[in-house]
Amino acid sequence: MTLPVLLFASYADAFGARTVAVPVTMPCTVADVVLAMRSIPGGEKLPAKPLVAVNQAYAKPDAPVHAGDEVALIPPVAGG
Amino acid sequence: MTLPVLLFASYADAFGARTVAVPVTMPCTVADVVLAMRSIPGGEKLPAKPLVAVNQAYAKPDAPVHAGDEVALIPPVAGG
Amino acid sequence: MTSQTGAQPLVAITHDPIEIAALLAAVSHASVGAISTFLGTVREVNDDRPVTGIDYEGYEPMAAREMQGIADELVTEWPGLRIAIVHRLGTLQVGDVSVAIACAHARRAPSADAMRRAIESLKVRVPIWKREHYVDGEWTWVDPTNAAAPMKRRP
Amino acid sequence: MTSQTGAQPLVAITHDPIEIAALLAAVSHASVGAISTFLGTVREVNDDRPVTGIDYEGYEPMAAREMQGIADELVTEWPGLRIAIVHRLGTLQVGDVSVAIACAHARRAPSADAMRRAIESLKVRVPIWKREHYVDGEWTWVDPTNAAAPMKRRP
Repeated sequence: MTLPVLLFASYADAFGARTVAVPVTMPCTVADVVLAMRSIPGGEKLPAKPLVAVNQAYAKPDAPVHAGDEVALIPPVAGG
Repeated sequence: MTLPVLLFASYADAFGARTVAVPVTMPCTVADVVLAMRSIPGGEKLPAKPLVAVNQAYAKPDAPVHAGDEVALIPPVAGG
Repeated sequence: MTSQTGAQPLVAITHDPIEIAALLAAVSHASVGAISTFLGTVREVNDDRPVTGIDYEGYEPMAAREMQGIADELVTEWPGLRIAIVHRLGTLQVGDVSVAIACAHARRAPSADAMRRAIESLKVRVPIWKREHYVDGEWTWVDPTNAAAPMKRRP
Repeated sequence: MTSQTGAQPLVAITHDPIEIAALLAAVSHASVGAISTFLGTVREVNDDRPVTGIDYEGYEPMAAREMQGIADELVTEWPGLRIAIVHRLGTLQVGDVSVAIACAHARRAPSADAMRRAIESLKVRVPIWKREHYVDGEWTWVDPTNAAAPMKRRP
């Protein structure tokens, strides 16, 4: 299946899109999603360990991802 | 001569006045002024080491006091 | 968790100019003796480059959740704290307020400490990004983790 | 010493309500990235006694000098700091702002540190006093050096 992943700021620029459809095999983890994204054009610009949010909360690499989860890649934050 | 000394807050209440005329012999020091004030009614309510300002700046006990100086007793401050 | 009496707690993302008075009203209360506030403003120079403006972008629902999380954690640490946090998104000019935080408490130390903690926490965990525009036409997504070599592009 | 460009430095004693916007305007500048402010407000309870109001009294010319001295010292310690300090005197009600401090700087740490130092310094050296009135009709000149046994009198 493909999992939609939300992109922002410099990551949206890298992929040229606000959302990218990532091919994954369920069940999978956050690390699996990031690994799959590296094969998508623009994915080569990702850092070694990009931050990921699942359902609007930061998630560790070994956290599970389920179909229907809202997954987002979080560039280095710069609010304030 | 007598030196006018400004009083505020609890010290003004203690002496029942906003200014008290203190008998001193020139030249004198801040400590001399405080000592002379202890003989004035209300002076018994002063603490052991009241703060004193000369010409609107804090002055130590051995600081000189001249005729014409603006002398004030400063109760414990409580601004803010 | 926050259970502020009186005015409603104010933790929000906005695309409009931030009204400081609204934050002060949100945290004011008869029990309050001290209100510490922080305003972040767009300045004309960053890393020695003249800045003409900043675009703020956010992952809005998550940013609001993280800001509420910060507020809840601070109220847990300092019971009685009343806190407001508002972050603005969109295109801001030099001098505009990008973020405002108000922390009210009976005593000044918790008020000031909570304010400081709130802005420090916001800067490390709230998913908001800023793109600085420079007078030479270049722009950069600011990366605080890599300040020495920011990603720079031409539009 | 302070040499703020733009708006005039604002260090003052007032008998009128304090306008926060005036302090923010005084310290705002294109070079500023952070503004930390402190507001002291009259609260309804002190040392477990319900308070109905406070009379603030000051040795006004010396208070203004000490406040300016604090401002000058902080600007010396943090070059580029822009600071405003206003203290209100007279009879204040619960919720009224008694003192307002605004510290603006390019960066947030000096802004926040200076704000904290300003209020701590003000409380130990600026010759201002407050008489608290309680619901039972008693009143006290507040003595922070003797908090355990304040001088209490009946009017």
